[in-house]
Amino acid sequence: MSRPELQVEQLQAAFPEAKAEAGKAFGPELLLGSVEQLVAVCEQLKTAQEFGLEVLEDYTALDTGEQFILVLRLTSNQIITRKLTVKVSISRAGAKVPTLCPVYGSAEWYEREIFDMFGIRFSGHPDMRRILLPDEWKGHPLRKDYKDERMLKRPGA
Amino acid sequence: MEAQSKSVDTLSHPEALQTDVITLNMGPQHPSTHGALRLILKLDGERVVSAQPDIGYVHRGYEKMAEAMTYNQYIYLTDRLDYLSAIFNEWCYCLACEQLAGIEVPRRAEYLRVISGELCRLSSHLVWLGAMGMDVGAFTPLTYTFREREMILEIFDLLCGQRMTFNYCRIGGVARDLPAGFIERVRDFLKYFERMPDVYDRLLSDNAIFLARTRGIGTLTQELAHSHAVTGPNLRGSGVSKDLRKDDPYSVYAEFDFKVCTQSEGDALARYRVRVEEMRQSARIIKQALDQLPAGEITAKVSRVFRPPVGETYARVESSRGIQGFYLVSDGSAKPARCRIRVPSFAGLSVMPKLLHHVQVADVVAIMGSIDFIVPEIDR
Amino acid sequence: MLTMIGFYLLSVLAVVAGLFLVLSRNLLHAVLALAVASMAVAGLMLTLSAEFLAFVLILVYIGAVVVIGVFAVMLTGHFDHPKLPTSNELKGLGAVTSLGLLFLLLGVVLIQPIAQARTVAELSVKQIGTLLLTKYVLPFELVSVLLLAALIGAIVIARGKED
Amino acid sequence: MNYIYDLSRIVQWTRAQLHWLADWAGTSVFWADGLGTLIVMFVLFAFCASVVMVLVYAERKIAGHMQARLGPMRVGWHGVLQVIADTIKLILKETEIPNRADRPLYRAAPYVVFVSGFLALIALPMDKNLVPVQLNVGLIYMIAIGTPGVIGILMAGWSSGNKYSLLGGMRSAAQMISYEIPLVLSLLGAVMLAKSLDLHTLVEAQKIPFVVYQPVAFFIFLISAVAETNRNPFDIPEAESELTAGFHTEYGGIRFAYFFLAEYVNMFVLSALGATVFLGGWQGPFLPGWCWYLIKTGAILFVFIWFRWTYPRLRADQLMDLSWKVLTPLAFINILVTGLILVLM
Repeated sequence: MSRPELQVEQLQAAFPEAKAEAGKAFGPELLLGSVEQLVAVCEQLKTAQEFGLEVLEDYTALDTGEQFILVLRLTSNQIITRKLTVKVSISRAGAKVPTLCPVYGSAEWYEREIFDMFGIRFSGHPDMRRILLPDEWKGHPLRKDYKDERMLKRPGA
Repeated sequence: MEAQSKSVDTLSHPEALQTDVITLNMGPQHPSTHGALRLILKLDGERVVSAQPDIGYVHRGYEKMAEAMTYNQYIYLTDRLDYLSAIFNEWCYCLACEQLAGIEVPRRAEYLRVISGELCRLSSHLVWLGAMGMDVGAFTPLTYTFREREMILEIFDLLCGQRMTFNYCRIGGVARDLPAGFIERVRDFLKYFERMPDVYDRLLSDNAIFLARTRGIGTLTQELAHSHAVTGPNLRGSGVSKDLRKDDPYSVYAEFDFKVCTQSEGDALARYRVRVEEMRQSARIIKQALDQLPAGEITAKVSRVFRPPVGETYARVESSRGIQGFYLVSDGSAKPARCRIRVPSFAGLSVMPKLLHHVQVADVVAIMGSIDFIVPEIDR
Repeated sequence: MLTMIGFYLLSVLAVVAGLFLVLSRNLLHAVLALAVASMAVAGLMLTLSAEFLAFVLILVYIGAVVVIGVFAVMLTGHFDHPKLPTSNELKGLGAVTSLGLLFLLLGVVLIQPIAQARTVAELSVKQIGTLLLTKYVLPFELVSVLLLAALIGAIVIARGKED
Repeated sequence: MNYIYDLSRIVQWTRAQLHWLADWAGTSVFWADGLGTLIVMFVLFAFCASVVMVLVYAERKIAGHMQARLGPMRVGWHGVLQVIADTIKLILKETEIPNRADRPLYRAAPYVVFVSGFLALIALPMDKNLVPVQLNVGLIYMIAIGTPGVIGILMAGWSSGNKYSLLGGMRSAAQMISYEIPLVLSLLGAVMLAKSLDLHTLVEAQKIPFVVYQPVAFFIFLISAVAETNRNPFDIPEAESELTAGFHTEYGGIRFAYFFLAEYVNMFVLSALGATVFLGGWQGPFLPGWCWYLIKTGAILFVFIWFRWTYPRLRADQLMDLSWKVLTPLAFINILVTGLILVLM
């Protein structure tokens, strides 16, 4: 635990299959090659001495139109300045994502919200239901292709 | 009905004496859920077997709405997330926009944000304190804290013409400069408020019943807090000294002298103590900010139609309830491509089933009160 | 005269409540009927100017027995099923016991002249207390021990095995 | 000297008039007694209602001033007519019965609770010669007559068909039973000193109020009485933050008013009992007896109100602990010590 900030080289060395970058938004960025690595990488980031990122501060998704990107914000409560963004791209066509619930408790609700808003299913999740929208809601609103006839067109849009 | 006609040997079949588990829906209309939240409690007598929060009753699609509005239009909406400390929402959102576009905020504007933000923290904690007293059955503290909160709201009324949903921050600064007499008014208030935390302490934390109701109740261990991404006073109540204002200073917080308050126990009482102490610290920060208030512009030069360059950012502020974050993705147009709001209460509530396991019904209310969540913020 | 009217009204009430208690299919209603019956009997005692006994009856039967009964019924659930049987296989035994009790009581009433029962009822609290601690001290203590044993037994059963 | 303030003379006068009326009309004394009973009941009910009105107003005013606000101010001078306005509102309100309610029990419950509290009033000596019914076991009557109230609360809790009500009713009953024990035990010390169960004799025996000899008992009595009336800090049955309103969640209008009435009547009865047994009842210098009776009762009532607006609420198990592990043993010790001293002296 010598250096408070995580270094890109250190990350790259620890996760050769992933791509580490000096991110601008929130600490360094770790771009995973495939979603299957997600759980193992997070496990290592959480438990390994040199990372110690035991907090999943935020977990959300992004619809770029071609694919979904899962965005994880990891921080530490011990070395507080430490932060890391983990990103992984998944296909829009019903990709199965392994759940992070065993690693991070907060993932349970975040994953439910991602499912609710994007329709991304998490395999192994204990309670894969909608969380904010009613259970009988159709569609997943934050997808770019979401349509609802009740949606209002703003003038000029 | 068979049990009626056949005699049951209760000694060899203790389950014959077992009482039924009843399901109790607490909310969505219930005085102590602090908003439209439903808590599905399974009770064995007075003991909670399982507690499952059901949220979404006030979901308004904030993240979706952002995609249909320009950056500037969205500011006033953010007030309605955590309506008790609305400044932090606007502040965080504006911070994210400024980071996206690389805007330098004038120092005077930063100071004004700090002053209004800390006043907001005070008023939010005051509401919490009163509500917490109410949750454990003491009605009187509420009227006292609301009296002080009213003064703060009047100060805000003076500042921006609104009492709760301020719409004060702007991308690049704040909407208005200080009105005449504002500084004196705040100073008067602070002078009056100085001894108030002690008054509350005498009302509540010197009271044996309050202590009995909160000590050792709803203990949030550090592991649980880490795992569920609990932030803010709840985390500090568990002995983790994490406060963005100190540890990752944004705005001008690095220029103030204040303490990060922590308590090691992690129970409801510890969370209470942290918040009361935070009120004292907030008052200190406001006082310093008033003393050091620089002159100058209150807003940076920002074009009328705000079009940040392509990119993304994640801005965080320490709101009264913990870490508030805005994740903005810009595609170069006047509307965000994606706006993700990270709210402290969401994580705070997700830990609830763990905290409420095997407690008494009365403790459910005390624990919920001590966690201090805001439902509109959770539901977004 | 007022007491006579009261006596007969209360007697009718006691009997009606007793019948309701036995015949009701709703256990909770039955238990509450017991409360009404006890109240009526306490009233009867008042008309016989046995104040102390009347109030002790209210205290014990309504304050303790009926309340515990209501608790038990509420906690066990299934107490207002329309098909709930009002009798069980111990019907015969129950009939014999209650008939026996009835004859016993009738016998006592017939043997003892009413006037004498009056004077007994007018015993003051002081006399009752003195009698309990002198002449009837052994039965009194025995009953106490019995109740204590029942209390401990109930706690043992209710606690079950330590978990 | 205090001729005009001696209420018992009014009672005697009324009785004389009734007997004269009976003579004049040629009817028997029986009818005069019956009419007298009715009058007494009517007067008591009026007394009861006015006591409750004053109490409710006092509680709201005291609460207001304790909480940095004014309390009722709009209806009448300083809001004195507020209670009447509220009463009218409650009476005029439509009463609804929930679908799942057990109707006969639901209807009966408020009256059971109220009557039980009301009946306790008739044995309280308000002045030297002013007691509606003179009973030589008055204290036992006072204790016994309150118990049907527990049944009424259980009836209300169960018959509403609401889980909150059921929980509230059960909690309430459990609490009242638990606190009845220290309450009764605390009174025994005074009984031993006065060597009587008659409330009148109890008062007469207090040349010096028993609270001087029995401070511990008075303390136990006060706490138990607060718990017995289900008021803060022991208002667990009603705990609005958990159970919304406990056993009377589903009640409204006039039925709710009866619960409300019962709560305040019970408060008054227990305070009056405390004043009678520990504070010397109607005994006191200068003022007529009933004034002293009301002043002493009012003092205890003020403590009740004071508690309510100061303390948070205890949890159900803490409440039981307090009763069974602290107050009951303490009361037993008190009896033992009192007995020892009486024997030795």
